[in-house]
Amino acid sequence: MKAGVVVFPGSNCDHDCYHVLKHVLGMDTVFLWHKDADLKGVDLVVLPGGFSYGDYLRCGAIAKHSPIMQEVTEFADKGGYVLGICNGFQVLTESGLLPGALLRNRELKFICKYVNLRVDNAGTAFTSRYADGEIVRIPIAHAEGNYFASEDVIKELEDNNRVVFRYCDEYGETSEGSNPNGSINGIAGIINKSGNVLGMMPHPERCAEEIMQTKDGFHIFESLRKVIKGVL
Amino acid sequence: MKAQVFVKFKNGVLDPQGQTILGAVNRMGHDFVKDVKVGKFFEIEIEKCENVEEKLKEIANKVLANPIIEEFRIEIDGDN
Amino acid sequence: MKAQVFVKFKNGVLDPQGQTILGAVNRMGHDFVKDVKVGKFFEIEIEKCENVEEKLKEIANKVLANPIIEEFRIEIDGDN
Amino acid sequence: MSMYDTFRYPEVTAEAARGMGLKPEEFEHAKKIIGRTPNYIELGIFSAMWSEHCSYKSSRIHLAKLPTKAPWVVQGPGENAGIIEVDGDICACFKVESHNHPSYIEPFQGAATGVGGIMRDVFTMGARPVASMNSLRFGKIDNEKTRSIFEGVVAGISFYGNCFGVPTVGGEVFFNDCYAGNPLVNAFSLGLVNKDKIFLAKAEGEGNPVIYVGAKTGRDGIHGATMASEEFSAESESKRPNVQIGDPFKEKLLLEACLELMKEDWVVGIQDMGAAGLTSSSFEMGAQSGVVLDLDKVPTREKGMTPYEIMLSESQERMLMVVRKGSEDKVKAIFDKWDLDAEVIGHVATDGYVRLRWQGEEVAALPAAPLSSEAPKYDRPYARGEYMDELNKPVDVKEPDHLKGVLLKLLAAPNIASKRWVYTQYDHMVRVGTTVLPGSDASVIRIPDSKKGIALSADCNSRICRLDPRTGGMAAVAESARNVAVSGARPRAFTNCLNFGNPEKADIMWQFVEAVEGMADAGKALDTPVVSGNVSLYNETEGKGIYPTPTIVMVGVIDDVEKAVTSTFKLEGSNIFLLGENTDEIGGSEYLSIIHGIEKGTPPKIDLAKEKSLINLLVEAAEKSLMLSAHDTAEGGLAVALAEMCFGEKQMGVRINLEDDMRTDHLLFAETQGRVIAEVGGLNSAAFEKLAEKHGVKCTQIGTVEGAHIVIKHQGRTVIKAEVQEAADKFLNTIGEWMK
Ligand SMILES: Nc1ncnc2c1ncn2[C@@H]1O[C@H](COP(=O)(O)OP(=O)(O)O)[C@@H](O)[C@H]1O
Ligand SMILES: [Mg+2]
Repeated sequence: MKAGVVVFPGSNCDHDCYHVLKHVLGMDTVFLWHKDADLKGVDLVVLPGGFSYGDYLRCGAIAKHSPIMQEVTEFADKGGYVLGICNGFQVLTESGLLPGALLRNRELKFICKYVNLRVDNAGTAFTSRYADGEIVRIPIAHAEGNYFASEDVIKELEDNNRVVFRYCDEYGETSEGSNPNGSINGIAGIINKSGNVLGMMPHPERCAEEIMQTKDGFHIFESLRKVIKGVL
Repeated sequence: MKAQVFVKFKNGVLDPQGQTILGAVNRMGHDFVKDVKVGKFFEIEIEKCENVEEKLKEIANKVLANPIIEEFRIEIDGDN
Repeated sequence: MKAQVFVKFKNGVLDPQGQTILGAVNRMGHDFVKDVKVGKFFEIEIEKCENVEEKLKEIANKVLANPIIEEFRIEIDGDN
Repeated sequence: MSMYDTFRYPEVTAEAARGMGLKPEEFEHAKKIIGRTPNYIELGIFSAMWSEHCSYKSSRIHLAKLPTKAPWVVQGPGENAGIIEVDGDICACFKVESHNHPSYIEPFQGAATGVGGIMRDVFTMGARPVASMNSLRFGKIDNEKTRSIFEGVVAGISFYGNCFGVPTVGGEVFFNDCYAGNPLVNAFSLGLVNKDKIFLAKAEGEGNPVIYVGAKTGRDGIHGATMASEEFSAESESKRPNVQIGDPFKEKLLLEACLELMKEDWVVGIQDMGAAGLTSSSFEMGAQSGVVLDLDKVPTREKGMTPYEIMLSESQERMLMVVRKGSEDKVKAIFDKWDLDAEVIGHVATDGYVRLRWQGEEVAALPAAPLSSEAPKYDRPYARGEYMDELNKPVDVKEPDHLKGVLLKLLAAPNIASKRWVYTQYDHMVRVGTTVLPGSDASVIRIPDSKKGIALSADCNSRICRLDPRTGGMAAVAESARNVAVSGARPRAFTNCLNFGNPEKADIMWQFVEAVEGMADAGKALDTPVVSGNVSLYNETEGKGIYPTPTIVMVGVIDDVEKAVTSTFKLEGSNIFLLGENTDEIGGSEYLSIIHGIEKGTPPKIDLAKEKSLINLLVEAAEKSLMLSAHDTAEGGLAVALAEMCFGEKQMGVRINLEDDMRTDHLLFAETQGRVIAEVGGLNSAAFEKLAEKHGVKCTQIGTVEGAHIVIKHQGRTVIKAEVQEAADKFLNTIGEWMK
């Protein structure tokens, strides 16, 4: 099995994702250059965090037009696993692989800190190593993570259990106070209909090792490794 | 030749920046201001060519605005 | 009553956003676009009162624009 | 008409020279060096190169007193940044630099471009930046203008650093009225580089091309270096020069492209364009062999720019490099991959001259080396201000009855309160290297492919510096070293940013000399040389100078990064030890300032030998994993330090018994140097005490971690009992509340 991390100009969590996939999980991992229309035969594509094109227009707006994204879209349509983290999530919504959009944080400021997340769907390929309702601590680092979608889209997401992560307090309750950015229903991560494309604002790669404040992000990568191994 | 594209949030999309500015302006004592909405505009310099409007629409739709949350308006300067 | 304030960089001030968008649009094959400058605009809803223009100027100078690097233009809708 | 004449420059006279900041005798000296009157372009170059900012003319002879050598120092002061060894061939490259004046004019962009500038200094040397810090000084937070500057500066740093993708792992913020008209923004960057991959600014090999890369040149910040060398006046605020706009995205591309290029062996020398732009970079590079530049080939952003403007522009995100002849196309291909333009704008010469041409015709020519080596150098008169006697008079205040209230007030004092409102706006975790996050005494980052880590702390208490600049200079070094050691790392070297007022005033110059000498003594005693730094003078607005502010950023190395120690309590029931001694030295404290409104007295003395023993003890105790947590006492003294330790992820209480024979308020709030509070588990306590004894450090058990209150008894009497939750709220939220 093989993982690929896309590098857009301005990506800055690309090396972090590469490090975790390759050195922590021991996966065969490659970088995928945005100008190349070539996925190098990977089984998992990670769209990393950062500021593609400086986020100068809208986050992810320019990146979606790169040659690699054509390939990623085809790959996703065929059922390939795609994980978008932070800016990667924004690229996924901009490209239409996931619904909705990410607006500026309610307080208009960049926020970098650990938050509590509730795993609301542990039945996905990305979350099988968690339990439903489990509370995990994973950091966020964004200025535009305020998830927005029209009412019917939100309803569809909720009805079909497609909200995978939600901001919550230490007891697992969602509330105004535990919602760092104003996202509708405290949404922190969602999955597509067919369950192979996940976008999330928090950064699991920042807490996937013993030395970090938590190791709670590790299980996303571990879940994926299990699933992909099973496929092959 | 010049064109301008104006992009703003659709109705119903929350605009926290506008609300923050409204608050600041009111606190300055300007009660006559009742609402503020924030948008972006792009001043574009273009070479004269065919279907300028079509092409700009495409650029606006695909790049400058996100149709899920934003709407846009194009103005093309008549001169030149 | 409505007003609009348009804010953009003064001439000669670097506009990294505009340059980045220009590059992207060109790389997408739209060579007819020669330059892009990015600005903000504010749609302001106001109650009719005296010296509206004066007051808006003050607001633009203090809140909406950074006069050191930006310039602005005010449009007040005649209607209502 | 010659090409030069087409630009219609004004005539060069002593008057014109003065207008650009050159003194009459400096202008005469310039004429002597080149044997004729410089033309207008050349005059601009002299003025920039000989500005205080670029030439260090008032500070050079004193900076020479600082220790700069140690076996682990690879590159001392003089290059873009200093370099020390951290693990075998892996080196750390770092520097701090001021961006005070630009940040006052336009806080957001000024701070942003300050961050960009210091990062370029680091990656110019071949190092990948891995951590940033900043040291900020503002007026009082209850002032609206101050808050807007503070807000803008933090947003600017956040904008640039976050986008660029380097974690901002720590820093300091200090509020005092003296900075109201002259805030300080000092930015620090640290990068990692392999010893055999270090690049320097040099142009060698006749005919090797000089390549310009990065952003186009505009009319930004022309004469910024000269501006940084003048006092502020109402006039300069209205004369606002073109503000530079930061483009972190372009700089990120520049970084990746440069590092990719540096893997090859085509680069001969490389230099970023910082203060005085193309002028200082070309003269630095050309110092040995000289260079010829075709200025009309420099990519410009605006029409009609002339050689003078091109040479003096301070547009950001630009680099100059000399590469091997024949590698031009390969170099361009790498920049092209990153969507950057690279332009050949000249070549290396042999005659030691920098020659500037326009459409092939020479328009200026100056000998490169003499402009630096013969730059003015002043031994300015210095004398202790007469007002010092009054300032240092012993302070006598009435002891308040309600010490809990004092503690809570101090915890909410902006200089003491948590700076999390600041650092949550910075991405401090990107690069997955930050293992001790901001909020502790030092931040710690791990080093890829190594077991080791780097600990960093930025410090300066300018109130102490004002009352006693020599002690203040020492204290800045000692405190930053202590912060690093408390985290378990051995302090190795530091970089400094010397922010002072107008050096032409004897009392200010005295502050400078005293502070530098104090810093030098501390550096020698603690075995921590200075490897890089920056001087920012003329920090005055309308004649009112700032407090002397010699900021230090200390860099330490911890052998096993997993053994780093943080500053908040971990375990109910563990023992609390005080290392060092309490003394009755209340002068210059935050307590006097906040509670009594007095900034006077004699600040606590420093015993450098004891500081050294304390550091040795802390490093060894961490190595042996004896401490659960540790925190030094600083602003607010013992009581504040103890309270801060209660405010961890999980809040914990503490019970303390103090027996010292002195006034309770002095005991609790004096900022006596050389003290650390350590939390040690019961099983390790005997070993810890023994280790302290071995190092000759006084070690007293003063209490235990216990309950949900901060309880402090003095000679049997309970003097403070505060709920941890209540105290934590004050500490954590005050700044955020102000900034709402
Ligand atoms: N400007 C800043 N940027 C980032 N972190 C900061 C800043 N100012 C303070 N901090 C962080 O807040 C914590 C407390 O700072 P400070 O009170 O200066 O500590 P100390 O007294 O130990 O030197 C440190 O971890 C520091 O890194
Ligand atoms: Mg400390």
